[in-house]
Amino acid sequence: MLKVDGVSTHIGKIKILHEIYFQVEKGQIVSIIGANGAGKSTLLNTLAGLYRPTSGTITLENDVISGYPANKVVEKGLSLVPEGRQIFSNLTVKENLLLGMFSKYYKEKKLAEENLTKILDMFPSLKKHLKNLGGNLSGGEQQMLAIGRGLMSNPKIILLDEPSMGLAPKIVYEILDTLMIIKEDLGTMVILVEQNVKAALKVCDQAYVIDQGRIIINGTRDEISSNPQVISAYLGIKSAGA
Amino acid sequence: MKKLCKSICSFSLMLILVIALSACNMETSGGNDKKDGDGGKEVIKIGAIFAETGPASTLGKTQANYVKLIQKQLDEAGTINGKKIEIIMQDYETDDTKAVIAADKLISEGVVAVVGATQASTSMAILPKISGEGIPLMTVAPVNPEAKDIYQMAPSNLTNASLIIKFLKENNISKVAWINARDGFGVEGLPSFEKVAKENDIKIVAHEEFDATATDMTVQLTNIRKKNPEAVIVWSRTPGAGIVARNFKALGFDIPMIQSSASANKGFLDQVKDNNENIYVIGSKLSVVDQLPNGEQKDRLKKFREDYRTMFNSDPDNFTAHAADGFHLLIEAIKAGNTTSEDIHNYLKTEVNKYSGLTGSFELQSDYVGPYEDGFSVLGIENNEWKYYE
Amino acid sequence: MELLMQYIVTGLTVGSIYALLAIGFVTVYNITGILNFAQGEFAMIGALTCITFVNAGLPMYASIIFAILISATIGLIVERTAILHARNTSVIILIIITIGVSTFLKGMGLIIWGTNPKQLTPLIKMEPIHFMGAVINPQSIFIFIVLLILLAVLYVFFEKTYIGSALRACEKNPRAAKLMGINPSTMSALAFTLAAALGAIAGILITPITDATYEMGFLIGVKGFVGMVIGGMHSIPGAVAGALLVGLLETFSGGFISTFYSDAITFLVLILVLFFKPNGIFARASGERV
Amino acid sequence: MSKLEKVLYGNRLKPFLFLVGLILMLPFVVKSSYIFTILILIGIYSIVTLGLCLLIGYAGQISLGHAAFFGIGAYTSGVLTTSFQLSPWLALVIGMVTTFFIAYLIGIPILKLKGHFLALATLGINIIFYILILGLNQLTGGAAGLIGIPSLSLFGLPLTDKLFFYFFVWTAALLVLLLSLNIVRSHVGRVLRSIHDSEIATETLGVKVENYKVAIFALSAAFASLAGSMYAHYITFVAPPTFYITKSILFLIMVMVGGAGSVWGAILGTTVIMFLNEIIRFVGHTYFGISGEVEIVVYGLIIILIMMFLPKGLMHVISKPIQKLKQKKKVKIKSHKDMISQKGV
Amino acid sequence: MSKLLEVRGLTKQFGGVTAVSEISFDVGAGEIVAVIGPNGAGKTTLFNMISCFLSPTNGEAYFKGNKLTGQKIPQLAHLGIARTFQNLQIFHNLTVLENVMMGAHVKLKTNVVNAAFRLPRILKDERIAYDLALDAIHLVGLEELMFEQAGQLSYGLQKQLEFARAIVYKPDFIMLDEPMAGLNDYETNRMAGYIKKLKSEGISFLFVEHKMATVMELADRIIVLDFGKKIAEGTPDEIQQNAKVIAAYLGEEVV
Repeated sequence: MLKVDGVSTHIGKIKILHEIYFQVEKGQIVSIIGANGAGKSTLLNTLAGLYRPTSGTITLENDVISGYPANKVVEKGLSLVPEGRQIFSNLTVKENLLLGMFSKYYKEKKLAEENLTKILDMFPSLKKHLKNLGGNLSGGEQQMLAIGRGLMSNPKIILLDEPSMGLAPKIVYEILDTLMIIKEDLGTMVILVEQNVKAALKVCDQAYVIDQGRIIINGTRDEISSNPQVISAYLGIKSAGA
Repeated sequence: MKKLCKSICSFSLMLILVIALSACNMETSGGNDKKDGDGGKEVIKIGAIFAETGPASTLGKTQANYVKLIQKQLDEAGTINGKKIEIIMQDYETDDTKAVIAADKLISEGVVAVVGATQASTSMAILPKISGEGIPLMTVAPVNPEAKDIYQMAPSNLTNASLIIKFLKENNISKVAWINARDGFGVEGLPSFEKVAKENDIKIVAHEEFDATATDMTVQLTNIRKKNPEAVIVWSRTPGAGIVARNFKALGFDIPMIQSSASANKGFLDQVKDNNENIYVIGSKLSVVDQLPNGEQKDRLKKFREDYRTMFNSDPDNFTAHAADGFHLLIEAIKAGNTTSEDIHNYLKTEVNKYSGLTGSFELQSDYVGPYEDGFSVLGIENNEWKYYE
Repeated sequence: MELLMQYIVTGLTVGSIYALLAIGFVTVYNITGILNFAQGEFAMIGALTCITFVNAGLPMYASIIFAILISATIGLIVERTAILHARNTSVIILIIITIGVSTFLKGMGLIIWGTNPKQLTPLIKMEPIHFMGAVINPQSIFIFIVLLILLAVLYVFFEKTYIGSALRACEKNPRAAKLMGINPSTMSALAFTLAAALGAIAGILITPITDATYEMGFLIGVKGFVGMVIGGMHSIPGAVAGALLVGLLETFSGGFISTFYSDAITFLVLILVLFFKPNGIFARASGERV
Repeated sequence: MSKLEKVLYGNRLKPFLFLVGLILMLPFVVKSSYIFTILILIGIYSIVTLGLCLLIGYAGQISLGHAAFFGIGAYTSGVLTTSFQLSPWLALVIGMVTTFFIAYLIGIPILKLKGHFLALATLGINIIFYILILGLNQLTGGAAGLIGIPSLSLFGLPLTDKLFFYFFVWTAALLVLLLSLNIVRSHVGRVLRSIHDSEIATETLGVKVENYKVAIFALSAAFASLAGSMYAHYITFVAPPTFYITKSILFLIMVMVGGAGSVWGAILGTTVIMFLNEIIRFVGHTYFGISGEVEIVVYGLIIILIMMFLPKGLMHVISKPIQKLKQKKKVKIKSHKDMISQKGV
Repeated sequence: MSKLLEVRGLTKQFGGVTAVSEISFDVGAGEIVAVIGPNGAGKTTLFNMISCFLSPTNGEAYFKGNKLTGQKIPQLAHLGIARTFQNLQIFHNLTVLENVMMGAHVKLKTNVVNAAFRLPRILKDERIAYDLALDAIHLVGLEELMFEQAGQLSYGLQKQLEFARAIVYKPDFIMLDEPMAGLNDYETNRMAGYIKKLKSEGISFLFVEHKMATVMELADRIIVLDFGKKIAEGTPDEIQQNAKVIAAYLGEEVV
């Protein structure tokens, strides 16, 4: 499990995250909900080691991972699929995927091949593009590639930052379906940050609402879905107008 | 860690500034004292400005070395007329502005004469400052013949040119091509040669230049070949001079190539190793001491070379000899009891008559600038060594 | 015709010297975004150490290998000490730091090897070749061949190997690369080491033609740099093509216009290229989607 | 100085008067002509670095070619006074005006470039200029240099005297400093700093960013030209190597070491670098018996260290304790603030 | 209501992808128009085309009858158009006051020459800029922080600062790219208050926003984009009832 214990993060002199506490149990998808600028991305980036928390600890299965740089955090089993996909547009799909397990590649070349097959089975649409440049894929395929790349290192937990951005609804649901597969087949924990709150709430087990860098509401999917505050703020203009 | 480095950094800089100010003050007062008591003091200072570093260091390095040598000799010899001679050496890093600063520094130190600078253009840059103070300047480069108030230790370009002409005439050559480096040394040669060539009916059929740091001169030589000259004259320092020679050989020229005195050193010999027939340089007899006929000149040059060899384990070249002549003349003057700039001026202008220097004989009161051509000769190369022709 | 041939041959010779330098520039620039003004100094160090070893009696090939290794180590040390610290500062500070490194290395070269030009006997001793009226120095052919081999090796290294793809990933998107577990700082060290080794190879190769001095690096460095910009900063083949073009431009302008102004013409072309095609004339549109 | 200005930019009179005082005082302390030459050169170079500081520190544009503009000034003065017997003063002005227009024309295309490309383009300009002065040897004397440039004289007082020249140079430098301060402490200064921070936002506010960049480039070039003319008349000899890229790099280092963020940094940096050079030489020769080679190494090392650990320059280090002093006064200012938050201070 | 901004068939293609396709709409004087749509729907691209940061593949925009398309960016401020940015573009190294004073640029006649010689004009300009800036600073209530470095401010305050800078010279038309993003409820309400106040002074707004409650409260008219196309336009009430909007913006139900 992943345990976040009182984490605060500053960017420059500004405190973005204020003592965040939460945890992800094995086999869970946890959704983090919040407005633009609420601190969701900062939270994910802090977990992944791109920012160094100014206080608090992050523990992944008895292993303290806070304070390590991003490249070390990956080795410890936490993988972040960044916002806007950030695939390597000048590399082929295969190269993109293989880079996903950079830290282990030279030690376990065989595992790399196995993982590659596994991921390609999971995302059949990537198979036919294996030799194409990542930059030439469609948005949906790029997102699949980004997730697949994140999974290549056999992470214990995978973090997804707005995977639905700029994608047609149909594809968004395909991606969310994949998350269920990741959770069930691979047993990987998932943290999902999503604008599309309704969709996110469909797949998650647990959800946290973050505002102003603080977690203001938390609960199970059903609790959050029925929370009137959440409904008015995030679940649509119908309630806002009403 | 970073903070520590930062504070150490700023602290040391502050320290340096403090040292700077105190150092300047020290020098200021020191300089003054010595200047005031010039006549009665125990120490006579001679300044030296050479390009120990920078592009011209191929010429200036041995000159700077020589300062150490002569200082040692002077120290060993004890005092002259009860006075100690101290040589203050300044490296101007082949930078004219730094040379001017160095000149001012020497003036502040109260030197009675200055030897330098390595390059002609730099000598011109420091000349107004130094002659303005009435201090004699012994330049070691061939300067513009119109320059006044300057003693030239190197043979003038006219001297060099007439040596070349003599060589050309002996070999019945009347059409030559000229190629030079585009720097202070390289461009000085042509005007004098043009003048002498005109008087002797020798035609310059091609003129090319190359950048002093260029790596290939094939294009220039190809352009020259179009004009069918009977000899090629090169005016450049090393390594450019050596590269021209190599390109010249590679292109299969079978005419003589004559190089300036800046090539009369070991570096050039190494550059054209094993492929050097038909290459000649204007060299000081210093380069061929062993082949000289026995005599006073040979002994003098030999001693000079041996002294230098023992100290630096390498050979001096004619540029070292120019510097040495400059110092020797000044020491002569001081030995004769002249301890002020004015006296030295007078001595050099009136007393020096047929002084036999390392690079030729001087007659400083005549209009002729620089040593006579008796210290120089056109040298060939044989078995990768300089070859002297009588 | 004869003249034309000679200009082409000379142009390619000079151009391949610049190209060898340009390769090193591109390697560092592409991976770290730094224009390393000290690249020429690595050529100097490579050449002079090699000569020192040869003079000490080591066999040629061993000397070359040692010289490359030493230069690469120096490259690594430079990166770890001077560059690592300042990686995230502004372009101008990085420029000045690399200038400082260049000054420092040049000074060290001067202390160790002095001012006199040093020679290296070519690996292949042959008489100049006469071809269609032009004279070709065998060493130029050798340089050209090594250049092609290096191009091929680097192509395979960057395009076909795993670590090469990691380096390219690092160039394109260092943040995402970090998320993959690639340490950009390690890659930057690798880039500098590689570039220093390439610089050393360049220095060793060109010394039989140009001779080595402590200050040989600057001008060929600048020219290699110009070649790289003209050809395109992002691809090694582009930079090599650009450098060869600079060589040809120099000899042709030297031959047909004036040898006085050939450098000026080169830089004029550079400014025109910067103005009209800032990505270099050989840059192709990248297959990127916005 | 209006109250409003004081509120916006703080006091400038004190440091300016301090500098004036220092300049007036130095001749009483310093007697050595060697130190005078250095002080004069610091004055001359400061004029260049002040302009460069406006360009680099304020507008955020790099230049590796200012030695060319320095050279245009020097050669215009040199050629016009020797070959055409023009008055040095007229030549100096002609040099400045010419340089301004040349830089303006060059600046229009070149300042569209950024970062490394701008650096390379300006470097190219420097090399082209260098080759031109070598090539036009009928006019410039080529590689042999231009000799016999007359010294300046002012109201019949010949400036060959070091003291007069010292005062003359520093008067000019102070004037340039004043002009630079005026620019920095006005809306233009704000515009330039805005360009540095965000070009897009500045344009959105209606600023024709290109025009400002080019104008500052041309102005800094004109300053460099002024300094070049003075250099020519002081040394009375110019040769091409003085105006090579190495000099441009030297100017750049002076600005960065002093701290590009402040015009005072330009003067500080110039002073420090000039003395640093001499100190390395002096201390090295006297105490360690080292020679020229080691100087270069130490020099390179110092540049690397300063850029690594003090990227904001020495001015930043010096101004910090001053700022701390000011913090103490802050209480006072607070009440002042209340007053000026109303209109019509 | 007279037309202030007219957008006619703006289209933008990047490579082969159409990011914005055939969008037309008007903004009247004194009107507030909001553009909404999912992330990546092309809102910012549209914004950038209107404000001349991108040149459209097709179509044009007019402001008070002047063609905007093809203008240089600085010209827009002179026409009376101001804008803010999604990822803040404040001047970090300037103080708050200086940032806001920059906004007064179009009202000033200072140039390099008269600044260098400190002609009387300069002091007058400083006064003008200062007075205008104070008005704007008072409006957004940043008086206390006037002399702080802008980079030191919190995100919310920087957002207010950028807004203040945009309104200094009293433009006729202000384009705001996600003005409420990252603001808390209190700050959001304040920002909405400023917008309303300026509207009452006759200034028009075009803004992109995600916070629906704010959009519904402020906007006179809403334009909905999805995949680069305009799928709906109307009053807040109409938009809330629009089935297409609900499907695109909220996502279909997960089956």
